[in-house]
Amino acid sequence: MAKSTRLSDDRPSPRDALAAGILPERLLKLLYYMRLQRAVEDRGVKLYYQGRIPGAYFTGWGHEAIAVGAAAALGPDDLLAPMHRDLAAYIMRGMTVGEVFAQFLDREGGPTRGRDGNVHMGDPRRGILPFISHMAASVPVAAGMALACRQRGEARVVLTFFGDGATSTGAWHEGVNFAAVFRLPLVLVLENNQYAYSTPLDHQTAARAFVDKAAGYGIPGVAVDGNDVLAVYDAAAAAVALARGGGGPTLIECRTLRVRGHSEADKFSYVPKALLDEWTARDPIPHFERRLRTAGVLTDAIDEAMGARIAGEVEDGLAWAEASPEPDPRTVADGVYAAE
Amino acid sequence: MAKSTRLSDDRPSPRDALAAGILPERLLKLLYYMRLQRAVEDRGVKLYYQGRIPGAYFTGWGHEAIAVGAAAALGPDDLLAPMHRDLAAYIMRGMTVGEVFAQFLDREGGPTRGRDGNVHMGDPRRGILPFISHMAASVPVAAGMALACRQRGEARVVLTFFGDGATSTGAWHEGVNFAAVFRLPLVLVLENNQYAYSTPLDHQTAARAFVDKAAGYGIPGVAVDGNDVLAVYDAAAAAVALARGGGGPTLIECRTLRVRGHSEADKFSYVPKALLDEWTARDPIPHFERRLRTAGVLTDAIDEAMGARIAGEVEDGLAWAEASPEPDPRTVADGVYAAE
Amino acid sequence: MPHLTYLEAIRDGLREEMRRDPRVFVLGEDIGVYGGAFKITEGLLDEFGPWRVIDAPLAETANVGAGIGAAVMGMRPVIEMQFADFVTDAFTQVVNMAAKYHWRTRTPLPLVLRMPYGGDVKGGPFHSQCMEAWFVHTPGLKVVAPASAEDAKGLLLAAIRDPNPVLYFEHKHLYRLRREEVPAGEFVTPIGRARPVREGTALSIVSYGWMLHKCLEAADLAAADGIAADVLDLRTLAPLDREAILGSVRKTGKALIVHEASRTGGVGGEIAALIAEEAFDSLDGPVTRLAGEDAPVPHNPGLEAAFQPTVQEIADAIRRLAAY
Amino acid sequence: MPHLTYLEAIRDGLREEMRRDPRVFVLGEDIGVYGGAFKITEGLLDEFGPWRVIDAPLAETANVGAGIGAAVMGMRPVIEMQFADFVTDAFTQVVNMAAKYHWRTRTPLPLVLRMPYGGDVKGGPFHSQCMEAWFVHTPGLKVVAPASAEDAKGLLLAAIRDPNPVLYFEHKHLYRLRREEVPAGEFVTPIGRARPVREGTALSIVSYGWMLHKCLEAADLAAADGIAADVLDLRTLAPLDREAILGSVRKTGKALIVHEASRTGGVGGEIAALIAEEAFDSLDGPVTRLAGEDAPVPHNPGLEAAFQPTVQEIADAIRRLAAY
Ligand SMILES: Cc1ncc(C[n+]2csc(CCOP(=O)(O)OP(=O)(O)O)c2C)c(N)n1
Ligand SMILES: Cc1ncc(C[n+]2csc(CCOP(=O)(O)OP(=O)(O)O)c2C)c(N)n1
Ligand SMILES: [Mg+2]
Ligand SMILES: [Mg+2]
Repeated sequence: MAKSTRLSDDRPSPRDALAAGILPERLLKLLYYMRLQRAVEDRGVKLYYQGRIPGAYFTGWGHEAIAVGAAAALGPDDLLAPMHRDLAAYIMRGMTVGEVFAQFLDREGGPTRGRDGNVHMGDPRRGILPFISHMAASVPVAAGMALACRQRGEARVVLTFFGDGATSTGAWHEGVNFAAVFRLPLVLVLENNQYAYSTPLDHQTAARAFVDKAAGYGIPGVAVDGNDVLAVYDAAAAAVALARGGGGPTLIECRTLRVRGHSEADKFSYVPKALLDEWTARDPIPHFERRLRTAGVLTDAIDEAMGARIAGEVEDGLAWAEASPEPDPRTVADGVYAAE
Repeated sequence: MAKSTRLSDDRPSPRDALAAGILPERLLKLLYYMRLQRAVEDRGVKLYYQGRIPGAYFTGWGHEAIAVGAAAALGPDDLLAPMHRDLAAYIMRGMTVGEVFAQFLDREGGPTRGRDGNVHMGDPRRGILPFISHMAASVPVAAGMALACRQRGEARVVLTFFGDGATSTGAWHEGVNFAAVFRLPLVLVLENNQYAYSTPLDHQTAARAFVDKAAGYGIPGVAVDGNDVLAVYDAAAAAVALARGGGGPTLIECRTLRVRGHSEADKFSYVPKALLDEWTARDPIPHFERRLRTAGVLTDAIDEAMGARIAGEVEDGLAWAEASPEPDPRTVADGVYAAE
Repeated sequence: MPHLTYLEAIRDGLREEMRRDPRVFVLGEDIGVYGGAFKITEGLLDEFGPWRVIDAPLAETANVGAGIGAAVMGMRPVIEMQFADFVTDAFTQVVNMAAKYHWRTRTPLPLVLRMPYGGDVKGGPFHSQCMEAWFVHTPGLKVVAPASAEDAKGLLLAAIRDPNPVLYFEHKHLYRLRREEVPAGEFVTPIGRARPVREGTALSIVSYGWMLHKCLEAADLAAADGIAADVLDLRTLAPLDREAILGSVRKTGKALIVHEASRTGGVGGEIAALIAEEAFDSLDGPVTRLAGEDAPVPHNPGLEAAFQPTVQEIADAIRRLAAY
Repeated sequence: MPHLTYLEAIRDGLREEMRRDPRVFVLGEDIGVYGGAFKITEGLLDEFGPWRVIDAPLAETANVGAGIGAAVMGMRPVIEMQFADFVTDAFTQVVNMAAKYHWRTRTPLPLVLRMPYGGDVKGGPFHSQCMEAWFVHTPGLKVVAPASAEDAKGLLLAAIRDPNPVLYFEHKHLYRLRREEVPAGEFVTPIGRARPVREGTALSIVSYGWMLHKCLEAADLAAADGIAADVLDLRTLAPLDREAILGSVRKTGKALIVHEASRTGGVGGEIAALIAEEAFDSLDGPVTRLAGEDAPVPHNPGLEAAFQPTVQEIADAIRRLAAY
């Protein structure tokens, strides 16, 4: 498959964004959530190396622009079916930093109450579908959530994330096709980070680009720079509007690179150094910060205040999680069935 | 989905076919196999209504040009992974008419020896993969057969058939993608008969046409008139040549209509009369006969001789099958494992 | 009371629940315009329209997944497998997504999978399977298998109203077997409760689905020899009605378990193990199983007849065990 | 004899078979360049090249299906599931395409599925499952589950050489547990034969995989109280070694069956049923099962420790049963 093109030319400038009606406060909110995901996951990495996180640990390092740009396009009643690299999207949909850390630490305070680990979480009460490990298994379920909205005549939209590897699964194909056939309000966001664990794109597909799959389902497809939060936002906002208006699903291919290991246990020596350097240099956070400064939206004062606020939220969240109890082993067999 | 376009203009004339090196004998062989499938299935229908065929009965009425045109493009060592509407392909690859009737009658002489029924058959010894009921489950297996050819450096090609409904399954997607990624020698023949049981195309896909799926896998796709045996042959021959040369899979969409019920138990009242009349009028057999007569290839004498030969083969085959014993009930638990 | 076939009782139950509760809808292949491969959903499209009677693509993972997603949103989906055999194409959705959903989230997942299963339809190895044991071994799923028209309706209503994923195994052989009196209107057969069909003290016969009918015929033959069997229709396979099974065996001291599914690893093993552990002191004879062969289901009618336990084989087993 | 871990024994077996037989190849996700999620196939790509060590797409149906197709052509594929849990994405290929293939065609299907299974890796509900019972209930499949490094190699060689589809359940907890003496070069552990690990007359303990090791520890504790248990390592779950199981129980009169998989519908049920039917006259006590909870496998370490039978629980069960 052709290496992701950088698309740098057609990136909307912050001025376009402002013109597009994105106010400074909203631009700063995007930056805030990107930095918050990075800070929470950075703290998580430290906890992991301190041996305090049971099992595997995954980050969305470099994916923040995708998570934030896409989730920012959702309305208050919309729904999310996330995956394992879009932590900010969970938080933007209402999950607290404390709950996230409680999940990492397998505590009762986490959304799965210690039953499942790391980013394998969700919260139906907040409209966040808990994803399971089986890649793309959420896609047909997200289609079903959109079906329910359509059946009840609710103008709600479901947005789901998945990886490049996930597109090879039958679940992905069946879910996308189902949503397309019934023109369901579903937005399909591909986090193309060029690897599935150690597997490069050319072992995942022979297609020129993943967007080329859209026509096979009769839906629109668009490719954007996944390190450009505004490009992702623009594409997602258009797709959400189309879906809400009854126009059916859109496939959005967001191109980035997984700049850390698949999990923290993975030393990812299989990723070419040059590729890694190229994308590390394009880290979506400083990149967006530079643009906001150029546009006069971000100042030193705002920057410091934001950093301080995030640092506080991370420490408070972790403290909350640490105060949350370990699950009681005697409850191991509880909750298998819902009581009538 | 857009109704299949007739493509009548770009049909190669018999003269083209002759020019393309298809000799009269070969053209007549194509006609012979199309008529043989029709005759065998016609006899099967009679047996079915006489209550002599246990279970369901399926025909490939109207599909004969697809089965014959595609299978005719294969070389002696090539391999086949068929489905339930391409009986002629089984016979062209070496299954006898007697074995086919024995399968219909659940006799020991059938390829599954009465274990499975109707067209759920195959014969690995002759390079015919036995398909299972689960639609498209053969596609990844056919990819694996092509993989083995590639691993051993054999210049063999695998050709597989599947329906429009089958393209909605995860198995189809995963199998096609696998073959595309490894550029395996696999030819993918879609029998688009506009229905999956009672389900019309617009409940199966929102794509403009199934060929539009090819680009999503990075493989070539072509649509042909499935009622034109030469059009199917030309497309299949090109795909076989490409695959044999290491060019990987091709998707060939053959457009036709299922002009009978899904099975003989289905009265198919859901198919619009006009559509049915349109395609019944385009029956691939008389259509091809007319063209061969115009080209002076088919004469009354040849026609009669062919009819007589086929009638004889059908009756002899049925007699052979009737002489084949019923399976011994005491063997019900035999053959579950292969002996070491 | 109306006289209905098992098949009509299912349709009746679907229609009544869809009228009663706007959240209930059906989705599957060929179930709308065509009315379903077995015509069970006939008439529903006209009454409820295309968003409550959904003709789905040929894609079991999509169809079950869509049902799960709708259930997540508070709908009450009833997803039809055209044949139970095809659930293997949706296995991840059933055993991983649906089964573990409440345990992970503590929120309900009200989903019903209609599973037309079993033999005697000349369907061969891919249209006749009994795979209930796979799901009985999957925590978080409920599994029911009615043997009568009344329970076909009562268990369907119970399944639709249950906040958990329920696999509803409807036996194809029973669809049109006969007409029975089925109460009109709403009634529920409680999930998890077995039905004592016949009182006896000589031995306990535990069965479900089609085989229950064979067991009753066999019990008649044995009764002619003065052997009075206690016959239990399990009706629910997960969770099992342990008390009913153990109570009967403690009374009779002997147990014969009969099912159509292949013997090895079948539900009968779990039931026998339960008895051998919890009712050991009451046992006066070997815990006996009769079941389908450890082979795929053959297409040839003669072979298939040999595949399943016959009335004669069951009667012989009853006599042997009673005489033990 | 070389000292190898269970994991090294698997790698050793793969390498030797690939050297011996050019038809043998491995296919799976991340098994080539990366050497596999557990590094079992490390080094094989360099030695055998990309057409015999195939880095496959993220697609279990494609990968298992491709293995079946290659086996149809006479190759000897070994397909790795990155975790056994993901086999549910390939379920149709395993239970319908592969399992029924020989029965329908009378031609062999030499296929091995490597299934890294079981708990104690802090993997939670989707990286810890024990689903062997699903496959034991599927006629046409063989199922093996080595507990020792020697059997890990011996059963792998047997599986690769077997003309049938074999599910090879390799327990993740055992991968690096310890080093054992493993014979160098070719040797085969026959499929279908259990291993008597310890002689005793007080009761029979039947187990496999990780739990076998817990049973041996528990048997040591009980031995201190003068209770001599007969311990059987099943090694093969399908086909079961009926003679070994029945022989041991006829000798001891008591049976304790222990596995990690959820209790209800697990392989233990089949074994208990076999004993309760075929060795009934020899039984001096209830056929007892200890197994995992009827719940998904929890991620939290404290919860997971409570999920599986502990050495203490096994020892208590041994004492109770011995005293019965
Ligand atoms: C069905 C399935 N097979 C295998 C795995 C093991 N696995 C976990 S993540 C992963 C790679 C996922 O790649 P991708 O979809 O590109 O997402 P990414 O991690 O790159 O964001 C694999 C193979 C899985 N989770 N599910
Ligand atoms: C996985 C699966 N689901 C459902 C069925 C039931 N079924 C048998 S044939 C069929 C329609 C197949 O349609 P298509 O693929 O277009 O082939 P056609 O019969 O039209 O040639 C269906 C739904 C099946 N065989 N397999
Ligand atoms: Mg990726
Ligand atoms: Mg069709």
